[in-house]
Amino acid sequence: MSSETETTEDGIVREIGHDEFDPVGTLALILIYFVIIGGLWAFMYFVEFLGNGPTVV
Amino acid sequence: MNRPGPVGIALVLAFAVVAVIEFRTVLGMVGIDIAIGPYFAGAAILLVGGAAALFAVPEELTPESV
Amino acid sequence: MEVFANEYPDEAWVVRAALGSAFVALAIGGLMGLIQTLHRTGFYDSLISNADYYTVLTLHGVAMVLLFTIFFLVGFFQWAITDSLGRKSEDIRITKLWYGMMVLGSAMSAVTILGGFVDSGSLSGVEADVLYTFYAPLEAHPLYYMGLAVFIIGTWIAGFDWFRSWWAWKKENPDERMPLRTFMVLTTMLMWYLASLGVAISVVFFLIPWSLGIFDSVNSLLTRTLFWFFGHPVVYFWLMPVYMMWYVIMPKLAGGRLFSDPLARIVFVLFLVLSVPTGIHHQYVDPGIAEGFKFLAMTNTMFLLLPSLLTAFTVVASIEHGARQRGGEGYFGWLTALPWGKPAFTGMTLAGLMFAAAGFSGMINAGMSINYLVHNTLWVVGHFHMTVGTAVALSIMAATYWFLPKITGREIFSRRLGLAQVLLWFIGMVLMGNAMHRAGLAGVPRRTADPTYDQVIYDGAYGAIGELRFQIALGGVLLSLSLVLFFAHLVLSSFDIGERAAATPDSIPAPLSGPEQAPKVLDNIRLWTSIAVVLILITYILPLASIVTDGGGWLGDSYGVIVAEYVLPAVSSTIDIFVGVVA
Amino acid sequence: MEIHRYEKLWFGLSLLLIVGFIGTITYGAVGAGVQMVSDDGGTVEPSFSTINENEKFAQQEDNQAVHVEGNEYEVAVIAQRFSFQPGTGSPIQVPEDSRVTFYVTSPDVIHGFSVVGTNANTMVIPGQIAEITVEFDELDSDEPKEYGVVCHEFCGAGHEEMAGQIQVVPEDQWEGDA
Repeated sequence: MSSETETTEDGIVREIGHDEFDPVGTLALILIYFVIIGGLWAFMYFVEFLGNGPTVV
Repeated sequence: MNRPGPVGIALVLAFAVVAVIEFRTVLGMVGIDIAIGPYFAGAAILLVGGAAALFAVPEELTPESV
Repeated sequence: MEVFANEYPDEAWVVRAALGSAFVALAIGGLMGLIQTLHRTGFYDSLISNADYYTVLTLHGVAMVLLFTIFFLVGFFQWAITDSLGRKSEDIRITKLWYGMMVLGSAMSAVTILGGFVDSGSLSGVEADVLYTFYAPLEAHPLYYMGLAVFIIGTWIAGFDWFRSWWAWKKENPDERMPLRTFMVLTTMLMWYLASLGVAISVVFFLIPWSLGIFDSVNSLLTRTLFWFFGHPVVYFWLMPVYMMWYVIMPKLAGGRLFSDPLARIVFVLFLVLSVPTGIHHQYVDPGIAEGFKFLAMTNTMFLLLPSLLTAFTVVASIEHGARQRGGEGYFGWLTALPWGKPAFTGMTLAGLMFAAAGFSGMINAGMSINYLVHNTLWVVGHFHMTVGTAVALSIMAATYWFLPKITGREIFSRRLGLAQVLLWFIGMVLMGNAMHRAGLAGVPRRTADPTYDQVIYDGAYGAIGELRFQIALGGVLLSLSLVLFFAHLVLSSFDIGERAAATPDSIPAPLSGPEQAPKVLDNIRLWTSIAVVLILITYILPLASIVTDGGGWLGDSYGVIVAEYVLPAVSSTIDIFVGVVA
Repeated sequence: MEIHRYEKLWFGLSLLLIVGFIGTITYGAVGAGVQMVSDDGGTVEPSFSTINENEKFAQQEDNQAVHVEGNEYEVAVIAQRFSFQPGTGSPIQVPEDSRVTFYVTSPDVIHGFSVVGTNANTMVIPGQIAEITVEFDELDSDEPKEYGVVCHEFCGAGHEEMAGQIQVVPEDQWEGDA
C-alpha cells in the first residue's frame, strides 16, 4: 500500500519549520499533568499525611 | 480519524489491562467490592487480545502500519 | 557516511563490551528480582532462606543500579562522544583501560557478594550482605569496598578520556559550538566527579581501613551522610544518558526535530548545579542532623524538579513536532500519528509516561515532613522501580533496539518481539509499582525478607494486603518474562536469521531552535562547576562539621564487641581469599 | 535566546508548583506543628554500658512510659539486633490522651523505628539518640489500642523478626507512676 502523498521512510508528509509550530498538544497534555499532580499533592498532604496521626510534633 | 492498526489496538489493550486492575481498587475505595476471580480473568483476556494484536503487526515498518 | 561500527571499529568494540557487561548485570539482577518478588510476598519462599534473601537483595541492588546502569552509560557516552565529535578515541588503550578497570572492580565486589551464599569452604567469611548502601557498621569484606573503589576510578578515567577528546576537537575547531551530545556527556561527568567524591572519601578513608582492622570503628552517621552525598546524584547519573536518548533519539524516531537545543543545555546545567546538594533529603528522619539543614536540602531538591519538568515539555513538544510532520492534527489526535510500531519509540514513550507518574511519588519523598508517611516503606521501592527500574531501564532496553544496529552493523531481529517486550514491561511495572506504593502507605517496610509480623496489622490500605502482595508478585513475574524476551531478542539478533538487512547509517536531525540560539555562557562549564561547588559547600559543610564534632569524631567511638566479632575474622578471611585467588 | 511562549507559561507553572510544595511543607511546620527529627536528642557512645548510664535510659523501667508532668511522658528504647527494649518482649504501655517523647538509640548497627500506620518514623543510628514526640488521642472505648513497631532498616540476618508493640491504655488501666 502506498499513500497518495509522497512519504519518506519516517512517514513525514510535510515539513514544519520553527516559526510555524505551536506545541498546542504538548501544552494541553502538560496542563492536565499539572492539574493531576497539584490535586494529588493536596490529597496526599492534607488527607493521607495529616490524617495519618499520631505525627511527630 | 483513521481506523486504528494492530499496534494501536495492542497499546490500547495494554492500558486497558492496567486500568481494569487498578479500577477495582478505586471501586473498593468507594465501597464497591468486586470478586477477584472474574476481574483478573477479564484482565487476562485483554492481555491475550493484546498479544494477538501484536502478531498482526507487520514486520516491515511503513507509515500505514502505525 | 558509514555505520558507526564500521567507521569506528575500536570504539564500537568498547561500546559493545560495555553493553555486554551491562546486560550480564541486568540478567543477574533480574533473576534476583524474581526470587525476591516471590519470596517476600510469600508465594514461593522455599528456594532461599530469609538470611539468604539479603544476599539476593544486595546482588539485585548492586547489579541493577550500579553495574547495569553505569556500564550502559559508559558505552552509550563513548558512542555519543565519538559520534558527535566525529573523531576516534585519543588513545584507545586508555579507553580499554577504564573499561577493564570497571570490569575488575565489578568482579571483586561480585565475588564478595556471592560469598554470602557459601557457608563453608575457603569462601566462608567472605560476605557483603550490606545492600548497595553499605551503611556502617554493617560490614562487608574489604574486597567489596575495594572493588567499588576500582570501579569508580574506572569511571573517572572514562570521563578524563572523553574530556581529552573534547580538548583535542576544540583545538581543531576553535570557533564551533560544543555539540549537544558532547555537552551532555561532559556536564554529566562533571556532576559525577563532584558526587562520587563523597563515596570515594567514605570508602577509601574510612570503610577500607576499618574493614581491614586498622580502625576499630567508624562514625556511622558520617559514612551514611557521605554515602547519600553520592547516593542521590547517582540517580541522575542513571538518568542523564536516558535524558540524552529522550532529547536526541526520540524526536528523530517520531519524525521530528528537537524543539530547543538551548533548553536542553539549560536542563543539563541545572542538573550539574543542583544534583549534589540534595542528598540530605534521604536523611530527613535521621537523628543528628538539624532541621535547618534538612530544609535547605529540600529547597534544593524541589528546584531540581525544574529541569525534569522542562524536559517533559521539550521532549513532548519535539515528538509532537514529529507527529504533525507525519500528518497529526488536533489537541490530542496527533498522538495517533506517532510511530507506535517502533519498539524503541514506544518503549521510551511508556518509560517517559511512567517517569511522569514516578515524578509525583518523588515529590512526596522530597517533601520534608510528608516523608514521615513513607520513609523506608515499600512506597520508596515502588518509586525507584518506576524511575530507575522503568524510566531508565525500559528506556535503555528500548533504545537498544535502535542503538544496537549502530554498534553491531546488523538490524535487530523483530519489531513484534520488541513491542511485546516493552508493553509487557510497562504492564508488569504498573502492577508492581502501584501495589508497592499502596503497600507502603499502609506501612509495609522495605528491605525485609518477610513483612509479616505477629505484632503488626496493616490496615487502611486501598485494597487488602493480600491483593497487594498478589499484584507485586504478578508484576514481578511479568517483568521477568519481559526480560526473558529482551535477552532472547539480543541472542536472536546476534545470529544471521532470515533476511535481516545490514544496518543503514542515519543521522540526528538538527534542532528546530539550534545551538546558535543559546547564549555562549551556557557552554562555560567551568562557571557552572564553580557554582555547583559553592552550593555543595553551603549545604554540606555545617552538617558534616556538626556530625564530626558532636557525634564522636571522624571515627565514632569504639565498638569493642563488633571489632572482636566481625573485624578480626574479616581480616583473616581477606588473607584467605588472596591466598585462594593466587592459588 | 528565543523561548516559545508556551514554554514560558510552563516554566512559570513549574515554579508555582515548586513554591507551592515548599509552602505546604512550611505550613506543616508552622501551622500544623510537624517537627522533624533533629539533633536535639544528643549523642551517646554506642555500647550497652554507656547507654544504660545515660540519664534518659537509666530512668527507664520495664515497659512503662515514665511520667514527666501533666500529660507528658517519656520512653527510652534501645533498638538492637533484633529487638526493641522495651517493645518486643512486652508492649510499651502509654496512657491515652498523652504526649509521649521517645528516645531511641542503638548499641550495634543502624536500625529503624517505625510505628506502623502512623507518621511516627525515625532512623536509629549508633552514636545518636533519636528524639520524637507524638500525641496519642483519647480512646474511643475501654479497650487498649495497639500499634505495631517495626525496624525498617536492614540490620542483619534476622532483621525481619525485629518488631514490637505500643499499647495505648485507658487512664484507669495505666500502671505506671502517675
